[in-house]
Amino acid sequence: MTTSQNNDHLAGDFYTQNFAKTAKDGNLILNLGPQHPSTHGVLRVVVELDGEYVMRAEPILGYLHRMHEKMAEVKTAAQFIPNMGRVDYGHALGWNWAFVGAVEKLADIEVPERAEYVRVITCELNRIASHLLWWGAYLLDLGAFTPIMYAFDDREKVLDILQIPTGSRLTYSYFRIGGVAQDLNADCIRLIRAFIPWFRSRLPMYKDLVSDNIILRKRIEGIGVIEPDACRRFGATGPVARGSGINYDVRRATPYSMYPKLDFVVPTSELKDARGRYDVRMIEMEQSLRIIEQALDLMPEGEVLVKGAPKPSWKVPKGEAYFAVEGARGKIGAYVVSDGGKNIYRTKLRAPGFCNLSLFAEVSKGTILADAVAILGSLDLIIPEIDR
Amino acid sequence: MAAQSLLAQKPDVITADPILNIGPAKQIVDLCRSMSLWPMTFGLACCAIEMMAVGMARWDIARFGAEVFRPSPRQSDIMIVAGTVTKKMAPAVIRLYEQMPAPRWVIAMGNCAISGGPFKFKGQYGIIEGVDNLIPVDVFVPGCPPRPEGLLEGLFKLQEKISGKRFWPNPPVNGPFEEGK
Amino acid sequence: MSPLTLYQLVALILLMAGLFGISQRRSLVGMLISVELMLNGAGLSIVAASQLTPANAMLGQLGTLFVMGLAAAEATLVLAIIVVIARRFGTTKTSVVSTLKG
Amino acid sequence: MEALFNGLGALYLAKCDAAKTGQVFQAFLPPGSLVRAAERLLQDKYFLEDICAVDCVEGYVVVYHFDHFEAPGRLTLRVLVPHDAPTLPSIASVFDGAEWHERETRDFHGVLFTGNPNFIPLLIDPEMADCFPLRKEEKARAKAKDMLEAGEVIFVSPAFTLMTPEAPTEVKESSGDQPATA
Amino acid sequence: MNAIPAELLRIIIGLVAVAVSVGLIGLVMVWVERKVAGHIQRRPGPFEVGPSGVLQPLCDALKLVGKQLFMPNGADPILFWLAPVLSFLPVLLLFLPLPVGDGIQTLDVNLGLLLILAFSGLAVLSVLLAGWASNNKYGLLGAARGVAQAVAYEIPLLLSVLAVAFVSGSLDLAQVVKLQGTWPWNWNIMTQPLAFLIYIVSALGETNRAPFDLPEAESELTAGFHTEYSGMGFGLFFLAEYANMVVVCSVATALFLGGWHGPVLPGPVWFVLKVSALMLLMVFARWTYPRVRFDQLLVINWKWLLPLAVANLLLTAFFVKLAQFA
Amino acid sequence: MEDMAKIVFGAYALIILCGSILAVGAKSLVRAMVGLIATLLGVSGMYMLLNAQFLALMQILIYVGAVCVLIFFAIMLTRADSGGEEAESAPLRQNLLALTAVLSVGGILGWLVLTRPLATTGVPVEVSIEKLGLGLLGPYGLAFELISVVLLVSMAGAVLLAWERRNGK
Amino acid sequence: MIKQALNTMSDLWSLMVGLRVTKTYFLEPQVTVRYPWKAVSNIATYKGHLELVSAKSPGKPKCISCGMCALACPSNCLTVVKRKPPKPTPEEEQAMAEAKAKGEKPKDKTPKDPEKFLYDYTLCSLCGTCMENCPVGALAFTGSTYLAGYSRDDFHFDLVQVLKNQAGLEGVDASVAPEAGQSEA
Repeated sequence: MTTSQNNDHLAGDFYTQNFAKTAKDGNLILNLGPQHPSTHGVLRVVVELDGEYVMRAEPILGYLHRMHEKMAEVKTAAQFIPNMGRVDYGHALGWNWAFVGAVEKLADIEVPERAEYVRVITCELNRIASHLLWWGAYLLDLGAFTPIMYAFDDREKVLDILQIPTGSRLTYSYFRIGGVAQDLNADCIRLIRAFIPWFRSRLPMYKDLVSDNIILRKRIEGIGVIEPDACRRFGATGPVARGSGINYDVRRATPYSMYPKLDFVVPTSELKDARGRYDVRMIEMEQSLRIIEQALDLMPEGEVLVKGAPKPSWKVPKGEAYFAVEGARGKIGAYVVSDGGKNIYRTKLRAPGFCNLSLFAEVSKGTILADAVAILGSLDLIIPEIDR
Repeated sequence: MAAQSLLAQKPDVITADPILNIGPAKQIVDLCRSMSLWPMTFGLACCAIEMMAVGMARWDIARFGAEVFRPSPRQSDIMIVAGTVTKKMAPAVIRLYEQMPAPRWVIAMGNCAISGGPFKFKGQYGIIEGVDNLIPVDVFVPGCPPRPEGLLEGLFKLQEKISGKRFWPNPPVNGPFEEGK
Repeated sequence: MSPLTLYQLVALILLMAGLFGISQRRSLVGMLISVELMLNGAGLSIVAASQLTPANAMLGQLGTLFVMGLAAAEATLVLAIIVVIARRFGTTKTSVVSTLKG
Repeated sequence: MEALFNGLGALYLAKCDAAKTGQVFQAFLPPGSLVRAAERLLQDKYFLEDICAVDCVEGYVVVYHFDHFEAPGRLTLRVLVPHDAPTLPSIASVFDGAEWHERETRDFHGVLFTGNPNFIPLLIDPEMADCFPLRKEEKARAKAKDMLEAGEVIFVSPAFTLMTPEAPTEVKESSGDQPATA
Repeated sequence: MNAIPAELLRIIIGLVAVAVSVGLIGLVMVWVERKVAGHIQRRPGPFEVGPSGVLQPLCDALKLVGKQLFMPNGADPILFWLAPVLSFLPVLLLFLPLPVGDGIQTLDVNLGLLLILAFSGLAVLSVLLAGWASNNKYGLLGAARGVAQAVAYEIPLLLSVLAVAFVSGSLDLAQVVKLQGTWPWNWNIMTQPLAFLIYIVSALGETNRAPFDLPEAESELTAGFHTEYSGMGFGLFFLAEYANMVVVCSVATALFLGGWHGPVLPGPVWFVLKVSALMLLMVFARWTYPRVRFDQLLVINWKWLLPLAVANLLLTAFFVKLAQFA
Repeated sequence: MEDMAKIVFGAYALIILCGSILAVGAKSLVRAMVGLIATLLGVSGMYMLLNAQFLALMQILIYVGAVCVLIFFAIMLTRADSGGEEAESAPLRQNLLALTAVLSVGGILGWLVLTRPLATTGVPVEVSIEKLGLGLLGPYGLAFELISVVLLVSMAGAVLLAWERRNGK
Repeated sequence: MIKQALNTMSDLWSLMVGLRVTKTYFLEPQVTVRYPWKAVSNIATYKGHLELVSAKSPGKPKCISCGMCALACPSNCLTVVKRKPPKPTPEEEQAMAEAKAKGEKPKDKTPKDPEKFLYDYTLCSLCGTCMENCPVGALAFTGSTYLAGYSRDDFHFDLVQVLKNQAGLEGVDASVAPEAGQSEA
């Protein structure tokens, strides 16, 4: 918030006061956000600064709390799917999948094989788009302006492909309970096939432009070291955990869909720092390409939506189910509890970013403000997902 | 400041300096204003990504002089409210609007900002149903999220509002859509 | 009035201002500023005298240069002292800091 | 898996079908032994996935999901707290990540966690923090046993009736399986 | 006090000319920077306002003039508005001793170099004042950074300039240029490559250009020291930044790249060409690199630039003395 | 003195006067520093008039570029107490005493300056930088070295004094 | 020592490499699609807001006013206003009475197409649920993506009216038509 300090309405607000209670005298208390270029939207971080050193930081959430879990109670299962695209606009299909998968598990619905492949392909494409978005935005945080332009150029190619079956660019509501809304047409598959080698050829450019750049290396190496133990205590997953050397990927750990049939590597890094997370994400993009390539080859012909797929007025069977998928930011989980009504009784969405961000307070302690920004970026935040 | 109480009092719209509001001077300055709309780096939700996309190479809002995304409200001319405004965020939005120097404009981008969009339902407890309840909005760009073209169109509409003239052709009609060079 | 006298008067003004400041200011930084004023007055006076009289002009300029160097050194040290005092006493008001005496 | 809960006074232990519910094991615990259970889970290198509450007729069933990085398999801890005094000990001292989950649960359901280091509203504006949006109305509440998966019961405390299905034969069936699996 | 009026007249005329040209240069530079940035990023940049968007900066300037001027609560009004003026006015002075061509120079002083170095120090004060007076935490942090940075980078800058002064034996820019020849191998960059490098790096630091743009680091401090400035207050900072860039590049051209020397084309053209090339380099650097961290910035200065600059200076002195004896 | 120079002199004198008043009188220390800067610039202009360009530029380089920045830093670092302001103005008695002291010193010196004018050449001498340089390294080399040693020592002292140990860093 | 020096050199070289990349792109052709003059190639696959599909006769929607779409819509952005039965002419009234007397069910003469099909685009999340649940396929997405207006009421469409306007005004493109549509207010 760019306000003067005397009449800063945040200075007297509940969170700041609460935070300031334990602040040391003479330290500067600074509100980063809710509108701040480096907090990716509306995250707010209150930091206690001693000079440029962050003594303490407390993320404050809820500036984009959009009541998804409440809406899940109000809307029927099928009606809730569009929400999933809005929980995490970066990796919308992952969320689509988590929710749809949970309901399918609950109702014991078998998804056609082609639909599973379509899900894999689109989800991995979406993962690439998400990582590209992160890459560009992260470098923007670190002060490099051009990478985000290149990243978005490449991301547009992915979006163009995904637009064919889904019809939208960002907030997909593409998966249905029992399949997907639309098949990938020949045009789309042709584009995907063309995209894979093209995108592979782009990766060295990323390396040349910044990955190897000495300034970037100095900025992210050794910054924000997260020990595996901390990941465990905070429940961090995804690239954050893998960047700390934890070989945990839901696609491998509790295999779902067609992933067991696909050959890919789960990249991990022993560096444990921002660099490790950076590397993991860069390799993940390559691996996603591999997955897509194989899935395209293996994909059978057939239906993409199970016969008699649930309509909006469908009654969800009683019971509970937890389904998790590997999202771009980590483990996306959907826990559904149904009492047999049209609306799911209770839907709990496990947001990976939520857990990853809770690490921030611990990791940022004692760093320089600029490093805190670098750490925040390396956690890959999508605020709507965290606030839900 | 409760979000509720904020809803009641809409901030005044300060008009521009009187010196520059006379006759041809105003016309010229208005023209310049419409051609140099610096947005604030202010993204809320999904639409913010599309807002970023507009700044990126494929659409390049820079062509119309609006790529100078300023992080400080003091230096920006338009606020693109891109995303859901929650009740928690509302005071900040108003605050940011108040911090912008006149003349200032607001574009409500996306359905959430216009009316609450998909998050408007009976019993909702967290969002503001339309940012025009908080601050005066000049241009509305619907969509969920709107395509970048939509936001550009919104920008043109705003330019039209400021300068009284549309400078660019109307959107392409059914014509051959070609990737331009 | 000869130009030299005028210059000397200006230097005198600086001296007086500095003197007034140093005796009236309540904080160390304010006093530092006043000292700088006085040093400047001295410098101006020396240079004017050496430039406008048959005396060795070079000597005057060099002297002033040395004064500047000293001023820089003094400012550095005083700054450090002020920072230490501020850290220890939480203020740079002379009235508070004078407990040093006892 | 059961060994984990030795001496914790668990009320209900059951194996679950992972293919059907996504959970491997579930346990109902008394609130008092929650922290000790969490400590053991941390020692066993489990990580906390999430905490959520389900508003049932009998009270709030607070559900803790744990998973394991090396040996995946979801473990569910459940605690029942009454509607009128929804208080639980916080496990934030064990699993630091729980702090936010607990605050979120407070925001949504009004379940209080004693011992949480920073127990202030997380997602909801502090000024309207007492709205507890996910609390259900009396008549909209459903019974816990109708929704929660009973699983393959390993142990059930006699005093614990929440999950006991109406037909007692099922319990026998499940307990009959127990020696085979144990 | 000899012939001051004539000199003064010249300075006044020069100042006016410089003021006008600084404004123009600022506008042109804004356009160039945005265009180049656009092309690097595979987009046209400003394009629709005027042919190829040339009127864009003019529109921006007029718009900025027409903006409401804000002053934050609790700010010091005098200091708040003094800061942008103080950032802009000294830059005008810096343009005076620049030798654009043989004999084309507003102020021909034999201490031209010293004058530039002395007055460029004033820019720091404006940053400080701006950050202080705007009563904003980001502003204050930005100002503190700006000062530490500027003070640090001034030293290697001075030392590298001194090395050239040793070689040329003069602090008069025109004199330094005259001593160089037409062809690149006659330029000072051949004898002082290290000094040139140090100069360019510390010039980036001095002018707060990316990757050293820490006082206004967007991702950390929103807009740093000028966070609270709106309208023309901000415009002046903006203009001063570009004007500063021009000065720095011009000095580099005069010192290292043979100034107006060059085959075939007339002197001023060469001068402008060389300055543009350097500025293009600076623009490219800005749009290519991530921002360095603040402590790294100081480390670069104290651990690399300063020792190198000192070593270079000593070596230069040694060789110059050797040449004198030889 | 030519007319033009007189006008310029007057302008500089005015700047110095206003600046010094601001420097000692302003309540806000930052304003006082701005006053100091104005004074320094004025003095530098006077050096210019005295045909001591080198000195004038050094004045700006050292005083404005370095000393003032240091002072500003001092203000910023100690701002914790009273927001960088002179919290309360001095009591009247102290003001009066200060004024008396100043006036007495000023009176004596002023009387001396006015009544005992030195023989003046009227035209400032020009000293080339070479001469200055040779002077610095030749006859006054010792003083020069001393100054540099003093500077070094003071810098080291300052660092030592202000060093704050950050645990582990 | 030598290794360190080499490392330093390679570090510096990495900076040069970066510049080379930007230089390459500086000289490469641009990717920008100059929007008001040109549109991106794949705009056709993008789903804009809803429209009614016309039946055989232009201007008359296929819709049978069953209300499934409104029911299925997650965001309640559709309102289907059914037509009131037309006032029966005396002959018809007589025929009805006769039919009643015979014990036959009177034939519903009400036209199936909706009188109004109100669509609040500002609530829509473009999920396509309505289309999937439409029994007759009367709804479709438009390719219109260029909407912007000065009031939020600009986007409350009566899709029936829109369809009529489209049919009536030959050649007017879809993107302009909605603005001519009736607003809900």
